[in-house]
Amino acid sequence: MQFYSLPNLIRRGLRGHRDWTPAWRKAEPKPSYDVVIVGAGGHGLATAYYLAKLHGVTNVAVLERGWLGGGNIGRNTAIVRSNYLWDASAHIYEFSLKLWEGLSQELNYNVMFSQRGLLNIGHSEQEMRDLARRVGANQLNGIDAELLSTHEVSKLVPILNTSPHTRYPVLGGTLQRRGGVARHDAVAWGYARAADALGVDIVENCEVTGIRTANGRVTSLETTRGEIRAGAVGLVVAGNASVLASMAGIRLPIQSHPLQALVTEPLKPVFDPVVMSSAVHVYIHQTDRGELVLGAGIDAPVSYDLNGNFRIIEHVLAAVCELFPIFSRVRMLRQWAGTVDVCPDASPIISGTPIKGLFMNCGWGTGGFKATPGSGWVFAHTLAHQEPHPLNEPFSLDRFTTGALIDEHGAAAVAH
Amino acid sequence: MSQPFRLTQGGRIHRDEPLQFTFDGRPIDAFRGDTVASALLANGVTLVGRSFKYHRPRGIVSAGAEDPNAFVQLGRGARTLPNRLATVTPATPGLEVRHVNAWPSLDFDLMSAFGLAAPFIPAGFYYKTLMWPRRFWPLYEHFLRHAAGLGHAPDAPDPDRYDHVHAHCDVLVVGAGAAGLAAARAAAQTGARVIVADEQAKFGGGLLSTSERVDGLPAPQWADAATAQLSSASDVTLLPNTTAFGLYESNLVLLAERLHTDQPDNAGAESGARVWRVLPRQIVLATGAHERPLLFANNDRPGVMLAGAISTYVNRYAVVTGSRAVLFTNNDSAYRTALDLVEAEVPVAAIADVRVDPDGILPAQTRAQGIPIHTGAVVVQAHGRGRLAAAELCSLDGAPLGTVECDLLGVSGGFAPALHLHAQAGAPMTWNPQIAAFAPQPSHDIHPAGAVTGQLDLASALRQGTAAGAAAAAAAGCSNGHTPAAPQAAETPTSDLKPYWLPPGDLARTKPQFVDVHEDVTLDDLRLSLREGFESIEHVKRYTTLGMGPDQGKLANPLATGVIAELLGRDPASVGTPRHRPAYSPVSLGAIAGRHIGELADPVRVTPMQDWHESAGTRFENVGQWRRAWYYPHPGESMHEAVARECLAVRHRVGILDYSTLGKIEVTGPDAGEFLDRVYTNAWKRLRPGRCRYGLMLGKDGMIFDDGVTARLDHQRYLMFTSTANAAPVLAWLEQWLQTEWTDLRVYLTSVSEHWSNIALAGPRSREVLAAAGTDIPLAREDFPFMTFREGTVAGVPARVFRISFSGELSYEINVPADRARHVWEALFDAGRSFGITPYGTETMHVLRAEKGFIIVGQETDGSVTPEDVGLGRLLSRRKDFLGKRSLSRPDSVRPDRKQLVGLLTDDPAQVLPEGGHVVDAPGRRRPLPMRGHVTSSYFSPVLGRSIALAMVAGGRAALGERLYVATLDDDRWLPARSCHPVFYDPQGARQHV
Amino acid sequence: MLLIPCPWCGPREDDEFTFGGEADIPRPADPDALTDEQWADYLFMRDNRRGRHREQWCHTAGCRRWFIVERDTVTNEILGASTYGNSS
Amino acid sequence: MSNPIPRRSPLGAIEPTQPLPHEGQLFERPFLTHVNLRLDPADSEALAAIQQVLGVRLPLTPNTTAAGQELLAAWLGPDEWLLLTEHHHPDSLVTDLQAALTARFASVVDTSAGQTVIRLSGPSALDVLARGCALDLHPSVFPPGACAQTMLARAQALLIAVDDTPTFDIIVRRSFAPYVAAWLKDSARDFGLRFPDSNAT
Ligand SMILES: Cc1cc2nc3c(=O)[nH]c(=O)nc-3n(C[C@H](O)[C@H](O)[C@H](O)COP(=O)(O)OP(=O)(O)OC[C@H]3O[C@@H](n4cnc5c(N)ncnc54)[C@H](O)[C@@H]3O)c2cc1C
Ligand SMILES: NC(=O)c1ccc[n+]([C@@H]2O[C@H](COP(=O)([O-])OP(=O)(O)OC[C@H]3O[C@@H](n4cnc5c(N)ncnc54)[C@H](O)[C@@H]3O)[C@@H](O)[C@H]2O)c1
Ligand SMILES: Cc1cc2nc3c(=O)[nH]c(=O)nc-3n(C[C@H](O)[C@H](O)[C@H](O)COP(=O)(O)O)c2cc1C
Ligand SMILES: [Zn+2]
Repeated sequence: MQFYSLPNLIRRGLRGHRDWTPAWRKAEPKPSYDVVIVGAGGHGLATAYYLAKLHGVTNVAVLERGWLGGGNIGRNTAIVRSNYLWDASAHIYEFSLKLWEGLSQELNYNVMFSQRGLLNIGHSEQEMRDLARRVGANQLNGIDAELLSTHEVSKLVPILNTSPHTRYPVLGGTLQRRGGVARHDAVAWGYARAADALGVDIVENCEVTGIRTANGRVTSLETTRGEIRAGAVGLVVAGNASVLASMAGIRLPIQSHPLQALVTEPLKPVFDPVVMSSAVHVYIHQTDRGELVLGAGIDAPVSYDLNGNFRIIEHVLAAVCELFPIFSRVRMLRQWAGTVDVCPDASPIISGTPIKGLFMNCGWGTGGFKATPGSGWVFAHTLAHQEPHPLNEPFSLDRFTTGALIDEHGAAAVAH
Repeated sequence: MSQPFRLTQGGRIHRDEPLQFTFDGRPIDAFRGDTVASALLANGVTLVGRSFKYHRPRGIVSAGAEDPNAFVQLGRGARTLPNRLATVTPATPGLEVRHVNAWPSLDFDLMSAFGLAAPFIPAGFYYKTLMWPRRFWPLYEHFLRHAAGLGHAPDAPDPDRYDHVHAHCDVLVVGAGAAGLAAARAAAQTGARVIVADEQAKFGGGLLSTSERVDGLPAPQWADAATAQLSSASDVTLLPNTTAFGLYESNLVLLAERLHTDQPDNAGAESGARVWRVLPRQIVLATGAHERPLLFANNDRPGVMLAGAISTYVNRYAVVTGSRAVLFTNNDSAYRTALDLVEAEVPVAAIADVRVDPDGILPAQTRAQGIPIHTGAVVVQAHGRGRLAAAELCSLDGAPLGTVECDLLGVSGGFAPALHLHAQAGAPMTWNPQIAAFAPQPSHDIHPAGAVTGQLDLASALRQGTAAGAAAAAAAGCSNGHTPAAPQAAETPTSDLKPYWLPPGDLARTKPQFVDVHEDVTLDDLRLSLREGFESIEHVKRYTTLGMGPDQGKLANPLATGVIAELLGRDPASVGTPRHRPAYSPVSLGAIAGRHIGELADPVRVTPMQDWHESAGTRFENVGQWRRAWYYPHPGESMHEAVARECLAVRHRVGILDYSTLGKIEVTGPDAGEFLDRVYTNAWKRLRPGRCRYGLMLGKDGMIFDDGVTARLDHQRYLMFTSTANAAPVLAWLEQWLQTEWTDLRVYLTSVSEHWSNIALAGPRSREVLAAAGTDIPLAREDFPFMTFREGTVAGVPARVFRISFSGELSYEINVPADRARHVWEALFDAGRSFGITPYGTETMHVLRAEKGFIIVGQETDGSVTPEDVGLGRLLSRRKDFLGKRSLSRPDSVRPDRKQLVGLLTDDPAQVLPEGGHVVDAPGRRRPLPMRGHVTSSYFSPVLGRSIALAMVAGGRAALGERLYVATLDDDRWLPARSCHPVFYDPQGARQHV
Repeated sequence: MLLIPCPWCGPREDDEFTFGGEADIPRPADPDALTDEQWADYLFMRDNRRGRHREQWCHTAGCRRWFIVERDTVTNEILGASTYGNSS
Repeated sequence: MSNPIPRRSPLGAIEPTQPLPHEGQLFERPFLTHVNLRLDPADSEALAAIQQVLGVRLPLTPNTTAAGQELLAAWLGPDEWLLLTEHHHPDSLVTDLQAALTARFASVVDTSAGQTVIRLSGPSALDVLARGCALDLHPSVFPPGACAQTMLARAQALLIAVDDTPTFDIIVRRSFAPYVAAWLKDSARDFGLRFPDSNAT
């Protein structure tokens, strides 16, 4: 792997950048692997990386039907935080956040993780109660969290309309200073490059079309580039989780919905922290390029379409103009959607399945970007040991049978 | 004349209406009809901005929405508009125009130092560096952030007004150039409902800037006549200044109309905008084509323009954009520009044509003018610093052909159809080798016509437009039997374009050649991207930021497809383009929000007593869309004091509460009882008419969904109360069961939430007050016992009175028709005066019910709470099935250590626990610290003279009396408490039975 | 934006409707007879199909009727709509 | 039947308001009788009985109304109608209907106090509504006599096309009425519509 550093950049710059090599090989699929990961999104690539790095499993392929990183990792609003309510979630997201804090160095790839703070604002008495409950839980779980008054919110983001006369006034907020954003594409590329360097085959334009089993055990995958045998298979395909699971005859408690986002034209810096309001469905931050990135709510119907319903954008932008009156004259540049895999309890599934050797990592829905490192880490452990790590034990598929759901609707809000 | 580059005649400007605006403070003379760009060019201003990354000087490139450089800031203060394109902004008097991306000034930009570092900061450099030392990243980032961005956001709320309109039509025509106008005419004459939208202030598109003729008239005149004719037709709506920015499924087309753009008193170009949501039956797409730039070194120098734009400035604005021109082309269209320049007396020093043998009519005419034409030749480099000074030519095989002095270099690499809308909708497009670009395929309800199809000549545009308009109308079901004749224009035979993507050999490798001028993406950046394995066009885009600027790569993307194909040695069709997305041109957030802001942000729902509450000085609380009375402070009273006073009034005398927001559903039919049995956990069939019962409703997962009292009005009718927030969800839930599962049950549901207002009269004196207000209902305890209801009149108004209680006191909930509720409220209040009646709000209601240990759905419960958890297991019928029942026997639902509702009493009776505070067995500094549960409700109870709290605590019910601690958000403060039974006041319930 | 074909009112914009999830998941006649797994299957497991999808919609802001729509979840093309037998 | 207690409309009208302020182009029509009727349209005897009482045949075609001398019946759903009248007192209408439907599976519910009617009339009425209503209200599609329940801005409403002025009756729930009225006024302001002070203001 070519080392990325400033001296290297300058040295190669003097030679016209002619001798950089591909960040990852364009691997041809081999007939057989110890572990095959389906889906080269953030979670799949991170899983492959940690398998090779921490568990010495390097005979690994990551199969991607399109171009690497073109799924939700490439279309999310990039918010990273760990202030979840229930213990199980708090632990895995906080574990992930700690990994984020050293990720650029770990991967030798600047993922531009920017801890500029994350502000959740509340608009009703009940919401403030819920926020206080969450901050309390976070603190006892060792996660940094503060409860803010309206005045403190306003000091942090002066352009926010905190007047008591708006339709849904800001009654206060919570702040996680270690929260922030990362450069989403770089995460996929960084993991791909690092995994590739450890010998992982990343196979793009290779769609999995079938899963073969024998005696209750997964044996191989049918793909558009031939059959590939696998000792173990990890399905990490986000919005397409149900589609892949159904190839193995498994039904999941997941529904896929479009989730939309948009960016504005670039502006000179106007505010730093990420601002989220679940009551009025707004989450917004300004990127290093200067655009405002905004997330919207999910479309109600199940759909795999990547456009989304414009009415959702109308609602979100009305709320944005209420909260940030100066943004009314800023313009929307581009709007898109991704297909998110939503679980009934707004928590993921990182689990074995009734089929031996077949594992699932899905259900991250509207908020799995922030979990990318942690999710890959525990899933690698799960695949390597064929049993879950304590961090992902609560996120098993059978919680839907026992009823031990981890209902994060409040903390997950609508998204991110 | 102050406009040295303005021609003395011609153009579509109003010379009799001169005006002045400023650019960076400098006065600019213009005429009405000018754009900011045309006026700047007329005044000889060629430097309009600095590039995004390297801060290189940049000039105007185009005459339309595709410009990558002409971003400016308009106006100031609250009315400022960042990042507007000078090329589409009408010049208006007094307009303040400023550059956006240079410091301290446009001419002297310190940030252009980035340009010097360019060799070391190629595409994606930040991924490879700025990682050490780790803690410096915030500093690096601060610097990056301040270098990035373009314009400035306004500094105060937007004073403008925006709007939405829904529209329906048979045929929507997008683009009012030759093709669009012809299509609109053809569609309109069938009687179809037609809407025509064009981004520009004037209809006509390319017609306004060509010297060609249509039906014998000069093209602009024909455009005017066609527009006038359309505007007089009924059922035709013409929308100039209107961009179609999105095309969605169901053929929803979104248009953004800029309003009042021509009014002089507007400091900005827009004083508002309107978004049209159009649902057309058929769509004619006549959006034209964008000219494609060409690659050569320093191809971003001010003075390098699209050839077609040069013609537009000459013909439409009577502006020459330079004094000596060179043209560089691979097709015939630049020859028309040559002829236009000659007509405008601008010398054309040379034409470099990639083709070896251009044999069309236009090249012949140009040659006849004596203009030197180099065939098989290209421009390899532009010279000059702040502005173009010369063009260096060479032959296709690299042999130098000399350097030609010029201050204007017109380039034309062919035309790429403006198929953005088509592509957004996912309609098919194919690579058309004739034009070396993607062109739309007609789909069943989208009809492309004109230059967007790749047919670039005027006669074809008119023909195709006419055919498309007629076909679209017919497909929409409108036809009058005859197809109109297409307007006529001279056929101009042209010779083929020769695709040209990469400069020959290794020419000019040391100087940047910009593929995306806005994003400063160079040919070398593309090479680097491919070299590093970012080969998919989507990877190239994301790695280099190609096409990600505010122009969305309208010029860059069609060029990049060819360049990448050639670099990879692949077919351009397989390379594709980055996915097209809305918005075609950016749309302000305010316009998309429309009028759903301020007063009209969201309905404010109020009860009939709202005026009364307001005049009583009430503080209100938002509960969903409802505005509810929260508490009624006396002058000088704090919330705490007011609530304490209200609580005691209810406990000792009598209080009155507006509880009108509760949901109310009439459940009617022979199977009503059976239905309730299925949806509630307890039994209903045997409830006697006239009696009430409290019910719990569960989700399928067994978790509490809603609760409330239901009364049996008569044999076949029940009245169900739901919580305020769940009024609509409960009705929808019930209807779903009835309509989709239990279709054999004969039950009708009718919402009467708004018909009946609900006034709660609570407290030991409530019976007396009700009597004093006047009622024909016998009130004696035996006549009207607890948990029954009576119909009669109260204060002369027909009423349903329920003897139910959410406070634990003797209480009546009086339902009266909402149109007389205010009267009844006042009558009760007047009657209550002598009893010390006190209005109370939601806060007091919450305290009173907490003293009684009554839960509030959504406060004690959070979607993970079963009836057993809150101690309501007795309401679970064993004898019948009900929704959610099966879920209650799942392993997790019967876990002994589930969180259960308990009361908490603090050691310090004055200490009110924080709501949301967590309960632990033992305080400590260890993290994570195991939590047993959390406080759901917490108040100071005035009647008990101490604090009380409800909490959900794991295994709490089995260990009542245990010592617990509640965490505060202050690390060192732990509040000791003991758990207790959650009913704090009148545990026997004696008071409500009196 | 979807135009949902209400069998009674005709096509209307989707914001007049409530989406009710996958159709054809009848409530088991005797829930107590089911294993926890079977019950979980009824409660939570969904086909979530890519392609043809039968689903429930309610014309909430209109006639308040629930009905079934068949739709392609990739293209969002509506393939048909039908009513519940006895509900009309 | 006389009622001594004056009624108050959600938009501020107080009984008695004779004559109803029919001037202006945007005004409330308060205190009409609104009755919600549910019955099985296949029950022809019930339909006949209803016709007897009302003097109108219940419209069975979706999104249409049937007007009688004194009463308008609007289709709300396949088994649901709104009866709208200024000539019958709600109590008596409910009583008469219930009597006619004794022993049948039907429901008759007075909703008069729970909703109100806002009338919008004038050449620009379509333009005003188009700003918040997604339906195609062009007379070729939505002629007088048509009705539709739909969204108007952010509220649910029942629209009835009354005549070809055009005139529309907009029926909204009580707590949404101030919002809808404010929204209509704000929409109408660009078209110079007249509204009387006491109503729909
Ligand atoms: C608009 C939007 C905003 C969001 N905002 C946030 C946020 O702010 N913070 C946050 O934490 N999360 C956010 N999320 C959620 C987050 O993006 C996802 O949870 C997370 O990225 C999913 O994991 P992934 O990266 O592995 O998925 P993906 O990137 O979707 O990876 C799955 C991959 O599987 C591939 N695949 C699918 N089927 C097959 C097949 N048959 N064969 C081979 N390969 C296949 C896909 O092509 C895809 O590349 C957002 C999501 C969206 C859509
Ligand atoms: N010189 C050439 O080879 C060449 C190339 C292209 C076009 N033309 C000329 O252009 C004419 C072709 O006519 P045409 O009608 O196809 O194209 P046109 O360029 O005349 O008209 C297109 C119109 O669509 C509008 N438009 C584009 N996108 C829009 C959007 N999203 N929303 C609203 N408006 C939008 C533009 O403002 C423009 O007015 C002929 O005169 C032809 O000779 C010539
Ligand atoms: C955090 C973030 C920032 C983005 N910023 C820009 C931007 O500045 N310009 C742009 O054109 N697109 C931007 N995009 C959107 C992408 O261009 C693209 O639309 C998105 O990744 C979805 O991919 P698709 O449109 O190809 O489906 C951004 C996307 C994300 C997730
Ligand atoms: Zn309907």
